[in-house]
Amino acid sequence: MTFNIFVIPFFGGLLFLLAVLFVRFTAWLATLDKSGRKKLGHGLLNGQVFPATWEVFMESLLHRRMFRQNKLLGYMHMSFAFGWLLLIVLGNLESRIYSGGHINPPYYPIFLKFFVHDKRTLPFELYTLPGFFRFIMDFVLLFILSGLVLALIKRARSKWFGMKRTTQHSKFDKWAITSLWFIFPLRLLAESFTAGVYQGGGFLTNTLGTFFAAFLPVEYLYYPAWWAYSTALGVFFVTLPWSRYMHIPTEVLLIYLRHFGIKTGKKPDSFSEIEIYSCPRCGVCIDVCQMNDAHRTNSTPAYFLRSLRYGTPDNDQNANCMLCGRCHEVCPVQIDTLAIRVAARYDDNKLLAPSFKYLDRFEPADSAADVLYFAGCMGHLTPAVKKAMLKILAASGEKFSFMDEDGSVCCGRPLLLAGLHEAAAELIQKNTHLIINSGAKTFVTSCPICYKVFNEEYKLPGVEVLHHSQYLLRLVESGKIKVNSTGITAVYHDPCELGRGSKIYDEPRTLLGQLVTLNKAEQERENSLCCGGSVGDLSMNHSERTVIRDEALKVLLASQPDILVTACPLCKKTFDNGTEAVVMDIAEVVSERLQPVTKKELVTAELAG
Amino acid sequence: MAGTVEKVRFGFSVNKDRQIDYDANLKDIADIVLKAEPTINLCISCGTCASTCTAGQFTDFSLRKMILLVRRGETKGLENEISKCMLCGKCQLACPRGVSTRNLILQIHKALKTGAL
Amino acid sequence: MIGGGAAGLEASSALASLGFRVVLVEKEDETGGHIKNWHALFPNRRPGTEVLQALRSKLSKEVELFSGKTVTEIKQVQGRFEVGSADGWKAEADAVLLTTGFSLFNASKKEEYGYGIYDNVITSADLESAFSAGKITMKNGEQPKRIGFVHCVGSRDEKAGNIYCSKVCCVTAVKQAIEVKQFLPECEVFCFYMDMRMFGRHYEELYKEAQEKYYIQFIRGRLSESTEDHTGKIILKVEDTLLGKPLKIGVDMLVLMVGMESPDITRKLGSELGLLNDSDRFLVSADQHISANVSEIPGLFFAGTCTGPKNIADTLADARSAALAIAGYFENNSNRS
Amino acid sequence: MGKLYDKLAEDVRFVESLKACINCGTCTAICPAAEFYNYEPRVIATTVQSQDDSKIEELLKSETIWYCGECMSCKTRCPRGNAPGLLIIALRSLSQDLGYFTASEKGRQQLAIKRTIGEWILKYGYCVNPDLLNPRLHPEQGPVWEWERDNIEPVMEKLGANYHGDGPGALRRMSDDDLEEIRRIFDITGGTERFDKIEKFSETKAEEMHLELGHDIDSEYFDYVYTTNNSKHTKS
Amino acid sequence: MKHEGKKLVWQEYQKEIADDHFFYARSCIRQTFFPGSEKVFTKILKDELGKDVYDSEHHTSCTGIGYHADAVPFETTMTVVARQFALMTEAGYENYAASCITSFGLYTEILETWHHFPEVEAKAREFLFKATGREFKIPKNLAHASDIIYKFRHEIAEKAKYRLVDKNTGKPLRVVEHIGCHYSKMFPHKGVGGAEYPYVLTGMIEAWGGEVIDYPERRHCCGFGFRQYIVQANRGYSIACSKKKFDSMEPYEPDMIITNCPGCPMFLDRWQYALSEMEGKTYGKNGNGIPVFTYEEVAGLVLGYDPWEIGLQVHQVPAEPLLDKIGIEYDPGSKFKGPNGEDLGHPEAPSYLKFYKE
Repeated sequence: MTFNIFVIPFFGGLLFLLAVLFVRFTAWLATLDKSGRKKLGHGLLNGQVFPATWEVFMESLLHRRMFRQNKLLGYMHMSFAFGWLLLIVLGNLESRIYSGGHINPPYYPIFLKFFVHDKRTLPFELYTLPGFFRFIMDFVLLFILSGLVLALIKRARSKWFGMKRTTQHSKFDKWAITSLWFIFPLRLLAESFTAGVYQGGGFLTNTLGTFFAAFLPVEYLYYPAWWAYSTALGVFFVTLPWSRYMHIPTEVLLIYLRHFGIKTGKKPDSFSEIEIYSCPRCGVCIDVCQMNDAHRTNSTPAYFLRSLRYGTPDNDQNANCMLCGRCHEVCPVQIDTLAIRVAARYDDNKLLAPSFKYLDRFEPADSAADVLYFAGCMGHLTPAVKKAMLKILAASGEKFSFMDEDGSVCCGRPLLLAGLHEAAAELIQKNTHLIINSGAKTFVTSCPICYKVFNEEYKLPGVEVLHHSQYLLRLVESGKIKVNSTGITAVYHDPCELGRGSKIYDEPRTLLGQLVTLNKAEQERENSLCCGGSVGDLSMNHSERTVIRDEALKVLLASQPDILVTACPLCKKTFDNGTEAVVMDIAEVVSERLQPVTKKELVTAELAG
Repeated sequence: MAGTVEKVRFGFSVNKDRQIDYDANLKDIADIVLKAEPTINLCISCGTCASTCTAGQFTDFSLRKMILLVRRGETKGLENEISKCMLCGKCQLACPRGVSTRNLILQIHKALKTGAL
Repeated sequence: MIGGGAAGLEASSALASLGFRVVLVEKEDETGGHIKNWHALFPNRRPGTEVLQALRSKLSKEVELFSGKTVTEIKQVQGRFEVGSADGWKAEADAVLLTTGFSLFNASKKEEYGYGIYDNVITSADLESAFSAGKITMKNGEQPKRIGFVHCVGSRDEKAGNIYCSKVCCVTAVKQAIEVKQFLPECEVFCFYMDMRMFGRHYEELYKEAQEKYYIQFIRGRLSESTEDHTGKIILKVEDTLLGKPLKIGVDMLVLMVGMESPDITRKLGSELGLLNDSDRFLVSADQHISANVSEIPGLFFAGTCTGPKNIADTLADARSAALAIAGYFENNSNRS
Repeated sequence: MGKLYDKLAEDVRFVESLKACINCGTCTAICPAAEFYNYEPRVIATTVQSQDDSKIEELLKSETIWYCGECMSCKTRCPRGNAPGLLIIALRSLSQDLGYFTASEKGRQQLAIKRTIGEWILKYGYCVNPDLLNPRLHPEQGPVWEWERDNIEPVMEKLGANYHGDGPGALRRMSDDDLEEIRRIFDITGGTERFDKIEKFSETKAEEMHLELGHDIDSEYFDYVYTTNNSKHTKS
Repeated sequence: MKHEGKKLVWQEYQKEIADDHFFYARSCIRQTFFPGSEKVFTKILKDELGKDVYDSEHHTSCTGIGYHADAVPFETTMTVVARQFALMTEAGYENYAASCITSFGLYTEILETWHHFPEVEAKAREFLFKATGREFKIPKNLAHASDIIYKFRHEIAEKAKYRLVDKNTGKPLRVVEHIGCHYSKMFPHKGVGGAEYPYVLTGMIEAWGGEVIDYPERRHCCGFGFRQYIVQANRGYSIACSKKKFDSMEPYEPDMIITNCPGCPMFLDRWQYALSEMEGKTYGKNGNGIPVFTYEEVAGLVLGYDPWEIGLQVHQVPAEPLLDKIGIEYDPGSKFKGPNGEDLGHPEAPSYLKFYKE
């Protein structure tokens, strides 16, 4: 026999789920914007599929990133995802032994032990094929159940998993997770009871079967158990699309699209929606988010995404994020919440129309310089940085000019971060015009915020955009300037926009290495903390920012360095107000250690360069 | 408009009054902004924002005045003014009273756009 | 001691504790001076009576108190002082401490503000009594929906004859503005100031609290004139100097922050003793830095606001330093003889 | 301290009008001109107080100093006993002495004032006279005034004026001796010099603007200064 | 409003006003627009009160308008004023009575200046002597004509035929008093009642039965502003000032406006006409304006003089409604007639403002 009424909850649920997924996915793909659709077609053809598939295996099943973050969590998720897959695949193979190879209905392998009572082999006959399967199926089930135990512990004692906070569940989540938890224990019971009646099953189910049979009327219990098992599966499938577990299928789609180079656009779009649905709300982002320091947990990525997912957008959640990118670093799904956050702000602010017509009148004196120095707004707010750079540039003998000597035109990034793209475009156009007209080949800025936007959003053919930390290193390496080292110790703070934002971690350290003794900070590079000054945040008030700043300072000054070095005027200014310790920009350190360059050295430098 | 008729006949028309008539002015914009960004209350009109302002280097844009005009209900022509802000955030760092100036500007701008409705 | 206000009380108890015989004369029936009429004190809004009790309780039996005696004459007879009041009371002393304090500026002198002419124009002192009485109402018995506070009334004003700053009015205005808001949360409050002179500890914080917690609005501009419209509203004309525009605003009640003046009695006694008083009419110390409590006349000393506006803490400190000065004076005399 | 400031300081009215302004705005608050022109007496005081000659020169050439109506309401109120109104008089005198007044639209009007009020004093002994207030220049005077002018003699007789008559009384004809005395006073005290300066500097301006200056109130330039009003002076 | 409070202020500002023997100086604007008022002034003083008023044929304008329009230098004005004083001295008078507020303010300012800067006075004397060979004594008493009428307000009240009262209701008329800015704003102690609550007109109004209105813009200038009216391009300022006052007084439904300054009555009268033409707005009831008078005109009315003899017909805002309200007898027909009853036609009617003839 290959059918029994109890499979209907499972089978119905499965069909329902597949239908929903089909509708959703096609809707998403259909609403991709033009460039998105192009990339999709392109990606499908030129072999992007394979690396994507590999990532799906590594991430969706094995949860590699999750492992990196947290072994226990990784194992837990892997046991569920990978274990379940094995169960399905192996179950299929096993079923073929008995069905003589012809195609079975999809529920058949799932409930195999109900339909097939194998008496030909005894338990533990591992050398026979059926025996092997009996063993391995039980083993996989055990593997999953071990994950389940962890999951239950995590619910009760998330601290044991090194997690301070986990996300609250929505009502769909509650249904889904409860049914999920029941699925495998019920399968265990069903199979054990059955084994208890028919002496089938492997080392686990068989043993348990005989054990139960000793004191339970298993011949009456096993059938209801299968019903329960099927129902649990059914409930899980039906609730899944509205629960966080929708991330399981969506993440697969996400990984493929990401591999095809599709990104969240300037406005909320179907890709950002796919990302939103891919969030498992595992909560790793909550702990790393510094909003917790400011007691603004509701703005942390998981909750922000959840609001978007359930269509309860909250202006403050959109505005209240420093866009420091720490969440992106740890996200197992690699969701780009920054882009989503900015896109959400576009909606909030799309009515606003800043306009900078008045800049038309502004034309700088043309300069025949090779290097164009741009202090930026924040640079102007920290004259020490500006002065240091000008001193160094003068010493280097480079032909340079100070682009924003009498007033910056803002780089446009602050507007971008507020979702005001059209307005930003006006500034970008103006600055582009100024830079191209200057005829310079190298553009150096002191501000990472500027650097990022000049680097990514500006089209400056023939002009190399550098942050001063990169540029200064070059000057030293090319011998155009000479610095000497001193014994003083320093800690380097990675500015968000320079580090995580632009992946510049090493140049500043190499440069500082020649000037000071660098201490490591407990959290640095990808994990470095935001100073709290961020222009990305539009909501936090001064005192909240102060708390974040002070927490960051604690970490940075733990080793009591002689100086705290950063490469961002905004970080410098922010930290300066919060500590007695000496806070310096990398440029200041260089200019302090500047040594006169002899003619000879200069000539060799010329030859070298 | 009447003014031109008068001009033809008398050679002048009645000058408009510059005096702020606080009781007559609507405070709808102010009310919206006060709720959206309460730190506006902390302003002591010291002018630090205006003196450090990036847009202020090219125009006579002044957040200090902006705040006062909003509070007095003198919002005519203000939208045009506020749209000069580049949102660079220097003012926020400079402000001695910790006013969240960037959000304040966004909120004023928004209120001026939608406040009327 | 001539004057039983904060300074008189504090100096008396201090000198008594140093073992001197002290005679304290107060013109009113009870001691305490202006604090008596002050509902609450800045910056922490504690009741004035609290401080007053503390000061009175320090008075020991060594201090002979004569209240209800207005000193009208004082003269020197061979190094001693003879003090007498209108009702014939007399006393002799080896040293005299003037603690005659201050009098409040008569607001009706600022005619254009309409005190005593327009209903609902009151002074800061009137408001304090209103607080004590526990009700702030307009002439018609209704509660005001908008109140304006005018700083520098009779201070920093040559027309009113006082060029000096009375020092405490700014912080008093802020304190009273907050109290009004606590009393009538629905009431709008505006302060019209020239400069916010928050000189003391926790004063600036109070100012910030007024803005942050109580939404009190501060408009920089000196009131030019107030008038009454046909509805009885007070119409104020000021310049919003930070906007450079004239501003007209109606309020239901106008509070004038009256400043401190040197009282007539001080000037009368001063002239009898041939003391010079300054262009601001307050008494002149021998040296305003080094010996602020010492007069040109040996044995005559000053304490408190008779030498210029002070807040309570400064007044009390000044009184104690006067006590020391007097003790030192007797010390030297006994050494000489 | 600059030259212009020193010049101002020579004027007795300046001495009376400005003693260390504290920028309280009492003057602007009740200044009619501050209501109906883009004007703040307070700012005039601070500008002069800065003693910065370049700023003062700017002021002397500006429209601003010509907005005041000299009602002197400011004098009543200033807590420092200053009088921006008097300060304005001093500034206007200097602006005319130096010929800066023609740099501003409002300043240029001085010619119209000189050619009306100014000259009438010398012609009639009074600043105003019905013969001169013709409805062309004064449409706002209305129909009654027109009727009065048409019947000036009987009306004036009925109202007891000694119109164009000898001896005392309203609107009498001044004797030549009296007018001569007034003229001499003008010559000696600088009144005539002021008039000549106004004419001289206006002439230069008129040429620059290609307008004929003429000698009376029927010239292009007179008409221009008398009627021109760019909208920039007031709240738009 | 507490009347007592005002009384206290008034006591502060009592000024010395001569009792007799006045040297009378006419006003440029008043003799042009309100010659009747100057006539009434001398008539009341001479005929009603039997005072001695000297009306010199040689005196001139004080040049005040020229001075405040900045076309005439201070030195010139001072010397012309010195000449007026000289004429007074030569005529053997010591009490100077100015018909004009601008003059009164200017005389006061000059005397103050001379007091603080004697060298300036010396200079003026020197100039005067050079120019005219005349010398002068400083007046013993300087008064504005309204001060003098104020001083004798009760005498006038005694002789009065009418009172400022609604003859039907018996209620006092609601009167707006407008004081010329230069009367006491510069030197509060030189004006009766000071600068903030001048009593000079209030005193008359109260004495003659009226009730004074204190409205928010009471102290506001009428808007003459010298150059602001003289030059056509500036008149928008002038009319705006008057408008501000009308808008402020309107809710009080005033029956009349009384002024003590030459320009004010003319402007407050003419601007009501201009505003009605420009905006169709009239400030009185049913198309009427608020009639504006000089204090002499009002004195004349209560004394029962013929309205057309004292010059009410040359006001653009008709007085008839008020005359009827008080119950003054007058002949509507002779309003626009000549001195001997000859027909002089009549002015055209304005577009909005009510017009009375016959």
